Amino acid sequence: MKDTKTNNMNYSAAFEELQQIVSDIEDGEIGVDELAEKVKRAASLIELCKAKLTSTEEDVEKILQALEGGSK
Amino acid sequence: MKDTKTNNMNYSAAFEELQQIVSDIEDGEIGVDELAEKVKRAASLIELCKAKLTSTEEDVEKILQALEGGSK
Amino acid sequence: MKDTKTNNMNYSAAFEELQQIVSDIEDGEIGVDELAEKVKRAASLIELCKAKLTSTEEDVEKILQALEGGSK
Amino acid sequence: MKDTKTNNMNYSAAFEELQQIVSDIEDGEIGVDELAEKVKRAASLIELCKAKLTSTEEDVEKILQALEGGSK
Amino acid sequence: MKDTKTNNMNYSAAFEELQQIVSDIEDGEIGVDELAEKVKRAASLIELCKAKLTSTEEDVEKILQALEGGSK
Amino acid sequence: MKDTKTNNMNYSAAFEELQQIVSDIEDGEIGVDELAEKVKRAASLIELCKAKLTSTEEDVEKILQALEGGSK
Amino acid sequence: MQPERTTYTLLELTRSIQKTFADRYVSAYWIRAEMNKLNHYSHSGHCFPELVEKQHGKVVAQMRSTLWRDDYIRANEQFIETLGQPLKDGIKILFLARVGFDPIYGLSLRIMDIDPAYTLGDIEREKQETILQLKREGLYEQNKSLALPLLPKRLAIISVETSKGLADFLEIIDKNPWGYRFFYMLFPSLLQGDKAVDTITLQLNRIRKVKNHFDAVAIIRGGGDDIGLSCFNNYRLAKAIANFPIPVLSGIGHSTNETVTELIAHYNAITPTKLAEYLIQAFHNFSVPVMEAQEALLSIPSEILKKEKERLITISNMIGRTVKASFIREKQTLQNQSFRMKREVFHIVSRSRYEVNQYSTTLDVRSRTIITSNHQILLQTNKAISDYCRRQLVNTNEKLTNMEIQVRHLDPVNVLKRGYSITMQNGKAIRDHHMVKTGDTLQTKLLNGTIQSLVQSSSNDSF
Repeated sequence: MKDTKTNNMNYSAAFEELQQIVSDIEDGEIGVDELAEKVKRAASLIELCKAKLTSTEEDVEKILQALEGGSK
Repeated sequence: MKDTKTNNMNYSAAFEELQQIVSDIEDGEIGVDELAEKVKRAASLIELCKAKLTSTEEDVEKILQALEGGSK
Repeated sequence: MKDTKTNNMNYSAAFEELQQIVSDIEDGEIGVDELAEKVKRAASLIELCKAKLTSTEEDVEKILQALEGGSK
Repeated sequence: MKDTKTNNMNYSAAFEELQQIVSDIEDGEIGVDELAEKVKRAASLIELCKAKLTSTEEDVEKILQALEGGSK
Repeated sequence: MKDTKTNNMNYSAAFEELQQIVSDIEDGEIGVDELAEKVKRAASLIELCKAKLTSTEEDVEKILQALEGGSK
Repeated sequence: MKDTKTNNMNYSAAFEELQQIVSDIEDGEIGVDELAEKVKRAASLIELCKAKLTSTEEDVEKILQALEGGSK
Repeated sequence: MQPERTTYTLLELTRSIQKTFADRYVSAYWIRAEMNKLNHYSHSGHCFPELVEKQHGKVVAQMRSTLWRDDYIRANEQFIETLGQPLKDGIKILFLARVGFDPIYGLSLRIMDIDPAYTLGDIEREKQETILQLKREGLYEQNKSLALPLLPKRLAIISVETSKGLADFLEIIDKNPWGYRFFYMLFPSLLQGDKAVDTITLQLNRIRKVKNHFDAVAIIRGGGDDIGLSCFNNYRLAKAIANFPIPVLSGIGHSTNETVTELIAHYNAITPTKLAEYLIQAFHNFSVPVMEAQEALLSIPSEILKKEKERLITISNMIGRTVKASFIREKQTLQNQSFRMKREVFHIVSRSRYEVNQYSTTLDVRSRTIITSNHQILLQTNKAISDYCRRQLVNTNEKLTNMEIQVRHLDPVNVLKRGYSITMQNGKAIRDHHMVKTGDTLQTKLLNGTIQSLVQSSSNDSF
């Protein structure tokens, strides 16, 4: 479900676009014709955000563990 | 009952035309001579919309299920 | 009682002529001699309209039933 | 985990930067994208501070032992 | 461990500076960067004070012995 | 242990100075820096005072001469 | 002619005077007078005091008197006992006397007794006058106001060389066990009687010359008899002492009230011994603080140094402790930063994740809603089309039916069926009676068939 367009996107840009899409959908500004496309895009943004979050979490975890391990 | 004219139509154009037909019929602006023809057209538009909607539904459903599955 | 002149007439033209005849008769502008002729013409127009209406009714009903049936 | 940028830094500068980073993170001024980078930087500052502390501690210990030894 | 800066210092100035250093360290007014330097300084002040005390003690002892001897 | 400064000193001034020094020492107003000097001074003042108690410098002859000289 | 004279012998006269005195002055009288001269004859032991009374400095009465040896001895003893001094010239006395006249010795007063209390009062008055005078001159406190040196060790002694008082005094100051050394010089002088004033004054003048060699003058007189102390009340002597440039100390042993000299002296000891002790005490007062100072000096500096060493050790220990505490504190702070950062990072991540999930949920719900609502709308549209269509067909059908009925009504056959007929003239339907004249031929069309008829008349009768 990865989209090539999201490859170089950062979290905040992805999150912003996601917000815009969800807000557009909520406001009824997206018709049936675009809906599937938009949902697809949103889903891929969500995937991206989640992946970024997970990777950040892991990175931080690793860094801090190294730090704590080094301080013993 | 498919009409060739609807082949390339999108949901919103079809729905718009449909609404126009409904409104015309409601206003009695369609005589007996055209009525059968118009109803036929409306029916084919409805079919089209339904088909589009169903396909969108399936797509969205698939995407969302994939998303939910991925987020577990 | 079929009149050749009505063969290619549509419903709305027929109904219009019919209205004209009735109005003319009512206005008494038609002599006794013509009267029978006019009445005869009116009867034939009514026949035509009835036939058209019935055919349209049948067509529409068919379409609508197909539509309603399809939407179930 | 050492960072070249910290090589010539003194403790107070390092600690100050560390505090700034922690405070920025706490104030929500750092987005997910920068987070890992900032944490990495903070970790390297903490390493530096710890190293400085340890080295200072050793120096001080030496001085104090010399003093105690001299006072006997 | 003697510091050239202490050469011409008197006891009370040295002791006062010593107290100031201890108080500064206690109040956390001395950063880690300066700490070793300050402790070194304190150590050299302590040495100075000890030396001054010892010398004073000897001087006083000599004077008083002469006094006692003279008063017998 | 005689000090030139005390030689011509009036013994009452010496007595007063001695008491002042002792009082200062007792009150802790004399620091380590001055202590030896002050003790030295006090010792020499004590010597002076003691000498004054047990010695006399007057000469009867001289007085008699003065008397005769004055009576001429 | 000379009258008969009565003549008397001198004896007769003197006897008569004697008798008259004896008759007139039968008892002894207490008389106040000034004893100008005592006129004591040491050989016989009798006295012949010369008595006067003065007013404003002038003698207004004068008389000789006798004081027999026994009376004199008794009165003198009483005097010494009461006043501390013997009968002498120039004192005021109250005496008991008999007035007598002797043919040979003439008028005389025989003093039988002298009341020393009266004279005492008089002496006291004189003493008070001296004090008052000194006070008036501002000299009373003069000598006292001088500063006695801390060590009054150089003494000019005014005394009698052989006096026991002096010996007592010197015994103490010379042989004190503390080794205090005094320097003194004797300026011998009489210390009682009338000549004392002059000799003391003389010696004071001598001492004045060499006053720089001395710290104080000591007037020393041994105890024993109190005779002749009134000289110390003498104004001149008192003034000389008061004015003296160095302190005058007195050690005059006696049992009576203090003399003026003693009152104005810088210090008065009741005996020479006491004066010596006073001086020794002055040395003590100097020596004790010096010895105490020495003791303090021997103990306190080492205490100060000991305390200072302790202080130094304390502060030295404190540095170690403080530095270690500061390291612990610093490490804790670092740890805290690390903890805070960790906590906050995971907080941010989890919050972000929550937000993303929220959007995911919203996306889900909303997109399904859109689809559902579109389904709904399509259904409604479907229904609307059906409804509207059927209604229109029904309407059209109705209209057509109405039209058919209307046409049927208009068909003339239907009128003729109900018995109506159409009257025509030349094929035209007659609607007005004016259209026909009598005699016209009219055709009447019936449902079945036609009738030919002639018009007889027409009127405008109507239905």
